This record gives sequence, C-alpha cells and structure tokens, in this order.
Amino acid sequence: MSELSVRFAGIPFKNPVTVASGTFAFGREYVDFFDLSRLGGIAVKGLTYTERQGNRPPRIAETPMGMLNSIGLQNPGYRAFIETELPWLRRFDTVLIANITGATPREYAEMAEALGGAGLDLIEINVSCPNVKEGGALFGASAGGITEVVTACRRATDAKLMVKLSPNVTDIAEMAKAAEAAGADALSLINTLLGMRIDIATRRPILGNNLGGLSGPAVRPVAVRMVYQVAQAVRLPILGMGGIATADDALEFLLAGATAVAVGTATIVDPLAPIRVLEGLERHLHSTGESVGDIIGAVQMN
Amino acid sequence: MSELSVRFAGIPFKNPVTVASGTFAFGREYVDFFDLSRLGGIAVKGLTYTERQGNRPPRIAETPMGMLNSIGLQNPGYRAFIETELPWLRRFDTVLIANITGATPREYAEMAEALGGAGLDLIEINVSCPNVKEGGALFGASAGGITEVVTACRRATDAKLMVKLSPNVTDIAEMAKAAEAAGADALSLINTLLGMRIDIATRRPILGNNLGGLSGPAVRPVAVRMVYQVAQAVRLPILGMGGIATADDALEFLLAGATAVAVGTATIVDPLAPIRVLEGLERHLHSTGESVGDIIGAVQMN
Amino acid sequence: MPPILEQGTIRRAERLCHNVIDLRIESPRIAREVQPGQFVHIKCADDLLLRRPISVCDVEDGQLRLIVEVAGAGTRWLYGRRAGEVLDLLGPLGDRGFPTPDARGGPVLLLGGGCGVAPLLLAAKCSPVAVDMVMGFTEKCRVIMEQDFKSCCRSLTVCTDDGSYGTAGFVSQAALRLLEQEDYQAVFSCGSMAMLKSVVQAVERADIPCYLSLDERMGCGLGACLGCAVKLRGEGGAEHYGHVCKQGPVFELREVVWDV
Amino acid sequence: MPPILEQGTIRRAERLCHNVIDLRIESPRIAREVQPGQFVHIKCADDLLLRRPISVCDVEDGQLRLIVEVAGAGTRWLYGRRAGEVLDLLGPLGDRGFPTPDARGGPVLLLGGGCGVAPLLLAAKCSPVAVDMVMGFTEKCRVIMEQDFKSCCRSLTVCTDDGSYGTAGFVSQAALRLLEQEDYQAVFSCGSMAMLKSVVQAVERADIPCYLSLDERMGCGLGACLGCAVKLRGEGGAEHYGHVCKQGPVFELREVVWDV
Ligand SMILES: Cc1cc2nc3c(=O)[nH]c(=O)nc-3n(C[C@H](O)[C@H](O)[C@H](O)COP(=O)(O)OP(=O)(O)OC[C@H]3O[C@@H](n4cnc5c(N)ncnc54)[C@H](O)[C@@H]3O)c2cc1C
Ligand SMILES: Cc1cc2nc3c(=O)[nH]c(=O)nc-3n(C[C@H](O)[C@H](O)[C@H](O)COP(=O)(O)OP(=O)(O)OC[C@H]3O[C@@H](n4cnc5c(N)ncnc54)[C@H](O)[C@@H]3O)c2cc1C
Ligand SMILES: Cc1cc2nc3c(=O)[nH]c(=O)nc-3n(C[C@H](O)[C@H](O)[C@H](O)COP(=O)(O)O)c2cc1C
Ligand SMILES: Cc1cc2nc3c(=O)[nH]c(=O)nc-3n(C[C@H](O)[C@H](O)[C@H](O)COP(=O)(O)O)c2cc1C
Ligand code: FES
Ligand code: FES
Repeated sequence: MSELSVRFAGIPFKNPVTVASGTFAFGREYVDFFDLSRLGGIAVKGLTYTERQGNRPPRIAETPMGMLNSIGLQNPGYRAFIETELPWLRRFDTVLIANITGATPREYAEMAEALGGAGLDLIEINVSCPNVKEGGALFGASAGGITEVVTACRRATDAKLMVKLSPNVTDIAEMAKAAEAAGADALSLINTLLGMRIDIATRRPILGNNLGGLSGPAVRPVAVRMVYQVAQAVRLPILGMGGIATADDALEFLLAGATAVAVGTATIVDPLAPIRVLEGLERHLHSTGESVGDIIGAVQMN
Repeated sequence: MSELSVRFAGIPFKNPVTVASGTFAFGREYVDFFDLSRLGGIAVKGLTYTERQGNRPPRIAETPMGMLNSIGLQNPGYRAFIETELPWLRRFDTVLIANITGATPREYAEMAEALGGAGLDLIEINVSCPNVKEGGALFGASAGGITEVVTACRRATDAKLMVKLSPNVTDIAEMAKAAEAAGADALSLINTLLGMRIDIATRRPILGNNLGGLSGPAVRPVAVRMVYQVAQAVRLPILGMGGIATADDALEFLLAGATAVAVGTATIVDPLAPIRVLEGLERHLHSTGESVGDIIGAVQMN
Repeated sequence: MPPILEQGTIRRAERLCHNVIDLRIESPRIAREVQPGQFVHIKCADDLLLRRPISVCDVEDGQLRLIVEVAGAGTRWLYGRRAGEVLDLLGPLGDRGFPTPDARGGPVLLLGGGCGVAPLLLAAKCSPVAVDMVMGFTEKCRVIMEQDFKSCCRSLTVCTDDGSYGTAGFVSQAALRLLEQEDYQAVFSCGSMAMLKSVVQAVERADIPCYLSLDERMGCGLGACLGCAVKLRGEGGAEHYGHVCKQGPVFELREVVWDV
Repeated sequence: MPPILEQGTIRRAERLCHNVIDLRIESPRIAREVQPGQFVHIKCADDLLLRRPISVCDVEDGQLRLIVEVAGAGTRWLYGRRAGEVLDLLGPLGDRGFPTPDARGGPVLLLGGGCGVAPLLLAAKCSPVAVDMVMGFTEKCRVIMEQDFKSCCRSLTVCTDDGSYGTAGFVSQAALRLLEQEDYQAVFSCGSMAMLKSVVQAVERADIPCYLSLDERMGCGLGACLGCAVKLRGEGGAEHYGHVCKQGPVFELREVVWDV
C-alpha cells in the first residue's frame, strides 16, 4: 500500500483526492487535461429520477473568493447516466461515486438500488442541494428528513451509502448522527452555503433563480470546522470538501478528520487543480515520511 | 430630512451607516481618523455582566477574504462602560447602541434595564457570540432561547431592543419571528459564521480558542441572503451587516431589506471604511436622485 | 482541438480608447488552433476567483489579439496589463465559432457593436467570400478597429448612435439597407444584448442564417459546470438548456429561445 | 502622535539575502513621528484581507526603512515590491516602543535575532548612551545589517548558530558573557519567540530592566479589535490581557506572563 492510499468505507482509494459532484460533469471535459485514473475518485454530476433542465440563467455569480451557483441539477436522469456515461467512465481506474437527489425517499431508494446494481462503488445521497424546490435540502435540513431518506436507501441496496450534508443547519453533528444511525457508510461535507447577490444597477438578484449555493475558498473555514465537529460526533469516514484549492487546504481537512477530500470549485477555475492537490500531498508526505493515515484526524486542539 | 436619514425602530438616524459591535471598541481609537458624529450610529464592544478578559491568543486568523476571531468578549463589564465610556461617547451626535451578552436571561435583563436607564438609544441583544461558553450563541441557536432572553429584556426595560441573530442556524426566519413575537423592536444580522483554521505545520488550530467567528467579504452573500429572508418574514427593521466594505455592498443590503447597515471587519482593515461607505452612498443617492427609503427592500426578484 | 492551458506573455498592450485595450499575447499553442468566434478564458487578479471569457480577435505569428473593454473588476485588471506581463490562459474554447462561409455562396454580412466587433475580424479574415461589415459605437471617440476591418472587408459602414462619426443610427438600421440590396449567404453578429435583439428583429425577416455570439456568465468554460446556460430549441421544437461555452459561443438565431 | 494613513512610495527595494528585502519608503508624515520600536501596518496583496505589521528599522529624510523577511503570503508580496510602487501604510503604531535610555545611566545591551535586529537599529541610533549589539543568525548567508550596526554601536557581536560567521552559538550565550562584564542600564531585544525565551532566561538573573518587542497576530493595529492579546501581570500581580498593538509592541519582561 502506498503512503497515499486510504480505505474509505471499506473501499480502497489509491489516493484521497476526489473531485466534487457537479464540478466535473461526467468527466469527459477533463480527459484532455489529465488521466482520470490518477484521481482517488470521481463524484459525477448530481442525478435525479428523471431528466432535469436545471434553473434559468444566469446560474453563476462571483463573490469575494467564492462563487454562487444555481445550476439546479441539470442532468439526463439516472437511467441515462447508467446507459450512456457509466460504461465510458468505467475505463478509468478510479472510484466512481454517484450523486443522487430525489423528490421523495422512494425516488432516492430506487436510484440507489439501480446504481448499486449497476456497480457504482459509492452512492452519495445529496440531501443538501439548495437549488431545487423538491427534495434536496428539504430533507437535509432536519435529522428526521435525513433518517427518512437514508433508511429508504439502506433498505433498497447493499451498496455503500455516503450522505452529503448541508452546512445550512444549526447542528451539523446532529445531522451526522442521524445519518449514521440510519445506516450510512460514510459522510461527505460540505455542500454549498445558501447565499444571494444583488446587482445594484438592475436591483435584481444576479442569479436567475435568485438564491444560490456558495462555494470556493471563502467557505473553507466553515467547512473545516464542520468536518472537525462531525469527526468528533460519529465514527463514519468523512469526505471533506469546501474551498480546497491546494495541498495545504487538503491537509487542513485531513487533520480535521476527513479520510478523503474533494476538489470542487477550484477545478472550475483550474482544470488541473485536483492533480496539483494530489502532487502537493505526495510531496508533503515524502517530506515528512508519513502516510495519509498518519494525518487523518491528527489535529491537536489548543 | 436629508435623503440619507432613516427612522429605525422609531429612532432617527442621520444616515444608515453604523459600525459593528466589537470592531470599533468604544470609539476612542477612531477619533484620530474622523469625527464620530458623522456616523449614523455606533455599536460598542459587546458588554457582559462582569468584566471579562476574553480568550487566550492567538485570537485572529486570516482566511480567504475573511477573518476568524475568537476575542471572547473582552470588556470591562457593563457598569464600567456606563461609568467610564458612556459619558465620553455622549459628546458625539450619533445613535449609541449597547451590545450585551449575558450568561442567563436574568443577566441580559439586568443589563438591558441599566443601559436603558442610562439613556442608551438602542440595546443590541447579542444571542450569537460564538466565542463564549455560557450564554451568547447558546440562546441564539433556538427560537426558544431567543424568546426567553428577549422576553426577559422586554419586561425589564422600555428601551428599544434589537436582537442580533446568529447565522449558524437552519432557519433564520424562524429566529427572527421568535424575536418579533417576544417584543423586539429591531433585528441585526449577521453575527459571525462559526469556523476553524488549522496550522498544518503545528497541526493545531491557529486560534487559541480553536474555533472562531468568520467575518468579512467572504460571508457577504450569506448575509445578504439572510437579510432578505428575514425582511420577508417579519416587519421589524433590520440592521444589515456581514462583509460590507463599500457603498455598493451597503446598497445590496438595503435593497435586500435592511433599513441601516453596519461596517465591521472593513474598519479593522481601513479605519476610514465607514466614512467611505457613507460618502459612496451619498454620491449614489445624488446621482439617482433618491433617498435611502426608496432603496430599502427595493430588490425585484427574478 | 482540445483546450490548452498556456501562460501567454503580453507582447503589446495598446489603449484603443478610454477603457478599451488591445492586447497581443504570445501564446503559440492556443494560436495554432483557434477558429473565428472562439474565446480564451483568462485568470485575472488574485482576488478574483473565476476566469473571464474574451473572444480571440485575431491571430498572427503565434500571437493572440484580444480587445478588452472595462466592464467590471476583471476587465479593469486586464486593462491595466502591460507588455512583458504573463496571463494564465485556457483556450481555445467553444465547439462552435462562426462557420466558414460557403466559397460558392453569396457574400457575408458582419454586424458588430462596441467591443463585439472584435471576434468578427478573424471571421472576416478567414472568409473565402466577400464580407461587408457594419460596426456601431455610441459616439466617435469609441470607434475602434476601423483600419483593421477596412483592409479585409469589401465594404465597411461605421455607425454612431449620436451621428458624431460615420452614419448616424444603429447597426440594425444600416443592416436592413444592406440586406435589401444584396443576397447574403449569412449574417454574423456580436455585440451587447440590446444590439443583438435589434439585429435579430432586422434579420428575422430576411430568410438567411444568422449566427450570433452570445454572452453568459461562465464558470469552467469547458461544459462541465453547466453554469452558462442558454435556452435552445431542439430538433422537435422542444426547449432545453444548452451551454454557451461548449455548444457555442456562436448560435444560429433560430435555435435560441429569446426569453428575456 | 495619532496614527496616520499614508500612501508611501517605495524609493529603494534592495534584497539583503534570500527572502529578506530592505525597503525605503517615502512617507514623510509617518516618518516625522516614528519612535524606536514602533511599527507600520501595511496593506499587502488585494487577496489578503488584513494588514501586516512591520517594525520601522530606521528613518531618514522622510523615508521609512523596513526590513521584511518572507514568512507567508503577505511578506512574500512585500518581498516582490519594487521602487516606484506605492504602499498603503497605517502608522506609526504602538504606544510603547523601546524607552529612551537614561543619559546618565550605564550602556544599553541590544539583542536581536534574524529580522528582529531591524527595530533595534533606530533604538541604537537614538540612544544617548553607548550601546553594545549582539545579533544572531542561523548561518553566514543570513547575516544582515552588519555595517548599519557597526556604525552606531560601541561594540558589535555577530553570532551564527552553526559558527559559519562570527561567534558560534546563540545570542543569549553571548549576552550572558557581556552581562557579566558590564553594568548595563537595560536590555532591548527583538527576535523569534524561541530567541526571546532564551534571552529571558539569560537576563532574568541579571537584575536590570529588559524590553522585548513582541509578536502577535493583529487585526486593526489600533487597540480596537482586541485581537492581539498578550497576558500581562498587573500592578497587584493580577493577570489580564493587554494588546500588543496598542500597549506595546515593547513590554518589560517582568510584565509578561509567559504561558506558552
Ligand atoms: C464568449 C464570450 C466572449 C467575450 N468576448 C469579449 C471580448 O472580446 N472583449 C470584451 O471586452 N468582453 C468580452 N466578453 C465579455 C466579458 O467576458 C465580460 O465583460 C467580463 O467577463 C466581465 O468581467 P468583469 O470582472 O470585468 O466584470 P464583473 O461584473 O466584475 O464580473 C463578475 C462576474 O460576472 C461575469 N460577467 C459579467 N459580465 C459578463 C458578461 N457580459 N459576459 C460574461 N460574463 C460576465 C464575469 O465573468 C465574472 O464572473 C465576452 C463574453 C463571452 C461570454
Ligand atoms: C509589532 C510587529 C513588528 C514586526 N516587524 C517585522 C519586521 O520588521 N520584519 C518582518 O519581516 N516581520 C515583522 N513582523 C512579523 C510579520 O508581521 C509577520 O511575519 C507577517 O505578518 C506574516 O504575514 P504573512 O502574510 O507573510 O504570513 P501568513 O502566515 O500568511 O499570515 C497570515 C496571518 O497571520 C499573521 N501572522 C503570521 N505570522 C505572524 C507573526 N509572526 N507576527 C504577527 N502576525 C503574524 C499575519 O499578519 C496574517 O494576518 C512583525 C510583527 C509584529 C507583531
Ligand atoms: C457549479 C456547481 C455545481 C454543483 N453541483 C452539485 C451536485 O450536482 N450535487 C452535489 O451534491 N453537489 C454539487 N455541488 C456542490 C459541490 O459538490 C461541493 O459540495 C461544494 O461546491 C463545496 O466544495 P468546493 O468549495 O470545493 O466547490 C456543486 C457545486 C458547484 C460549484
Ligand atoms: C474582532 C471582532 C469582534 C467582534 N465582537 C463582537 C461583539 O462583541 N458583539 C457582537 O455582537 N458582535 C461582534 N462581532 C461581530 C460583528 O459585530 C459583525 O456582526 C460581524 O463581524 C459581521 O460583520 P463584518 O463582516 O462587517 O465584520 C465581532 C466581530 C469581529 C470581527
Ligand atoms: S462555463 Fe461551465 S459549462 Fe459553460
Ligand atoms: S490588532 Fe486590534 S487590538 Fe491589537
């Protein structure tokens, strides 16, 4: 085992660097930049039960060291993913992570079952998308909602389930515990913080959908805090994300208790960001002579 | 009435630009830079029942376009404030805003009573300080906690009460409604988002207190969103803050529904920031021929 | 031609008028591949997170030519660049630029407004048929690139809104006159949304293809983030969201659903 | 002397060694007021929110002299500045710098480590009594400002940790020897926390006042945000938090509670 490899919810990852759902589509746009097999894992664009066109434009607004998005889960539906995208993605030697959002627990369960059956390594249950009206963040805003969705998925599949938590809650640890109790195998966090920008010239929100999700470096301190709190509260492995752009950022998440990390917005800015994070991590481990496992959760509180 | 003046909870403000609690101490450090009477209002450093020394250093960590602080309400106690600072502050022609944090509803009430008696224009009830163990954010994390504190204060004084809401909640509108129902006259938001930074070299949190509150431009989209949501939910006037550094930023908050704004972290960077915001606002109004009132809540949703 | 990340050194930075700069950037790998209508995505100041899309106006000797007008913080930063500085470029982007006109067809009409004239230059230079160019600006002091177009277009009409230079009036008005006189095989246009709208109205009556370069706020520029949505009408007439960065930035007028 | 906001133009930017730069900044209003040990608070790159505190090393002809060593993003930005560029300065800050020695007292001993030698230069130059300077660096190639101190100190001892230049060993060891030989009225010191600790140990035995310039992460630099706390022992022995930017940055060794 190389010093970069980790076991995450029982799944071997060749390294702890993955790409975050919604920032990497189904990978096709990035093959020109690097070999996708170098990644620890790929979380594909969020899938829904049926095809979705997403929200009206504009869908992106820049903010200080962050961005708001209101894509609204534009995707071809989970069946089309299984048929059209999955066979292509399979050629890469990396952990494939589906990301699902249902309008009802039943939709979640059906998708989890089908994707598990299709051989997805890990199914990320997105109960935190702030950009759709039904489902999504609605479930992620309460322990009860999380329990409901995760329980339904757990019954439907033996596949590994990872719950993607919303940061827009009072007590993230409570949400994590609910997911753990309902049978989740792992947690991922954070999804985006709900935000808004107003164009003072037009006096309208910049986003066509008015509100959107904040991501990027701006949110990193909130994400690191939540990863730490969740790591203290549950025994599940954590996929940490939120503003990771460099290996140093990734190390912060690992120290806080994440077993693996995801690069999101940084890839939107620089297609090579995940590789830079990976190579930086590699260099760091070489210099300290450690393996990733030595760093996970190694923060010493003051 | 000039185009800059506003009525806020029945109190006339000469302009809507105030300075945020904890970023302006008791004003003494800024008299060398500008005439404090130019400000619409001054929120003084958070006061507690007895003197507090605050948290151990380091207390500040920079983050992408933001900062974490864990001051922990270092202050001389509310009585010392009334005796030593208030008489000096009274010489300025500006609205004085006390900011109080109690360990119990009773402490809040006693402070509100005494400060009301001492003639403070507005009392900001801080139920959202993330940096103290007792009281503070503990109350602000639930509607019940807010009700308890505000009810106690309301019984204790006829002074105008403004509740400072925490952004670290699932549903900010619910908190606003609780404050309104309990008799608050106004709301201020947002306080800081709870965050953490880890020094990867020492593997310890940078802040001596481990966690701290995130402020500055990074949080602005979250703050604007919350001001908008609260403005939709209650009829109370809102003092909006969170990352305001320019007049354009202030206009976003006014459009979202704030009646006045506070400049916080920006003053820490540039002592003249509040004046720049004020002058920019003035120029903007001159150019459009509007008064502040025309802008408040004037956002048109898409 | 897969997109390339390239550090391009600015060789010349010339102010064309207030708030408009003409940059020549040594970027041989991108320059070799670029097609008319494509754009590069540029990392600007350190405190600006996202890249900014800028059309390629011309290519020569491994250099990209870009015309940038200040619209906000990112373009202001670009406006401040000087020769010798290095830009982080991603490009060429956009699967569809302006199509290559049919060498046996009629001439092509180019309609550009303000900085929107920029991408039309490469289209004009690459055209196997004659091109007529109409360019519009608010006023005389905003007129740019007149010589560039003169040297590669059969005719050039310069309009100013206030009549302070060339023909008084809008691009669409001058376009209408030309469309009556000549059998164009296609119209290529780029400019502000207001200008495009009036061009659309003018051209809709004529039954010829009209290719528009569209503007949308962008994230990745690669088709991955789905940020730069534009409503399109599909084969069967069904509406769906396409993406300006990948499927565009040039679209045929009739595929676009004009919501706004 | 109230603090002043001033845009200072860099007149000279000279690299003293790898990652250390010597800046001369035209800043007449701040320069007129500055006292030994005070600092300026500098706005660095646009993507760095907070100012960075840097001690004033010297003043001459309305120019501030600053010595900056790269420690992170802000100091790296400062290291990249060149003559002609303008810095946004806030200063002079700190109510208490190094005290003016009693003209009738004994000499003063200055102990500096690395870039911490910088503020001691102005203290040396302003001293009415003789000063002995001991400065320590990790190795020969890191030695800076030797000539500057030579020209204003009675004696100068240069130490290097590895003995590659001057005396081998730490500043505190050389200090101990000098303290045995001479009746100093005070010790002034500035350097890393590790160096200050060893100086504290060396000086504590000698019963003379020792003034240390302390480092703490800062926000406002004015005493308002209460960010730069340092634990102090008050009159009655009670501990409380003071603030480096306002009550310091120089403190007498016995007021400080050495927690860490
Ligand atoms: C395909 C394409 C080609 C373009 N070619 C040119 C060109 O050749 N010359 C030129 O001067 N401009 C061109 N633009 C417009 C240019 O991209 C915007 O003016 C620029 O992005 C504004 O950034 P800013 O930081 O100056 O403004 P800000 O308003 O500060 O930008 C904030 C955010 O909004 C985005 N944004 C704001 N306005 C626009 C806009 N009109 N289009 C797209 N994104 C916007 C920015 O990219 C940024 O993400 C082009 C746009 C597109 C989509
Ligand atoms: C009163 C005073 C005088 C100083 N004088 C000098 C001097 O003359 N020359 C010199 O090279 N350095 C001096 N320093 C140290 C210098 O301020 C820090 O090295 C610098 O702030 C680090 O910023 P950065 O962006 O490079 O590092 P980063 O680690 O990226 O900074 C991140 C944040 O932490 C703060 N920070 C990090 N390290 C320190 C530190 N050691 N002290 C204070 N804040 C820190 C930064 O100000 C910033 O807010 C002085 C510090 C103080 C308090
Ligand atoms: C454009 C965009 C689209 C996203 N789409 C999804 C999605 O479909 N499903 C999901 O779970 N998260 C989605 N996210 C959230 C990211 O996966 C990630 O949780 C978040 O952006 C924080 O990480 P970052 O700061 O590194 O981007 C999206 C984020 C962005 C910026
Ligand atoms: C150093 C610092 C100290 C603060 N102290 C207090 C305080 O004592 N009481 C309080 O209600 N808020 C306090 N705050 C929060 C601010 O008043 C404000 O709500 C927050 O910083 C968001 O605004 P900003 O981004 O403009 O700073 C403090 C913030 C900072 C940065
Ligand atoms: S900008 Fe990302 S899909 Fe177009
Ligand atoms: S830095 Fe603000 S009080 Fe010292």
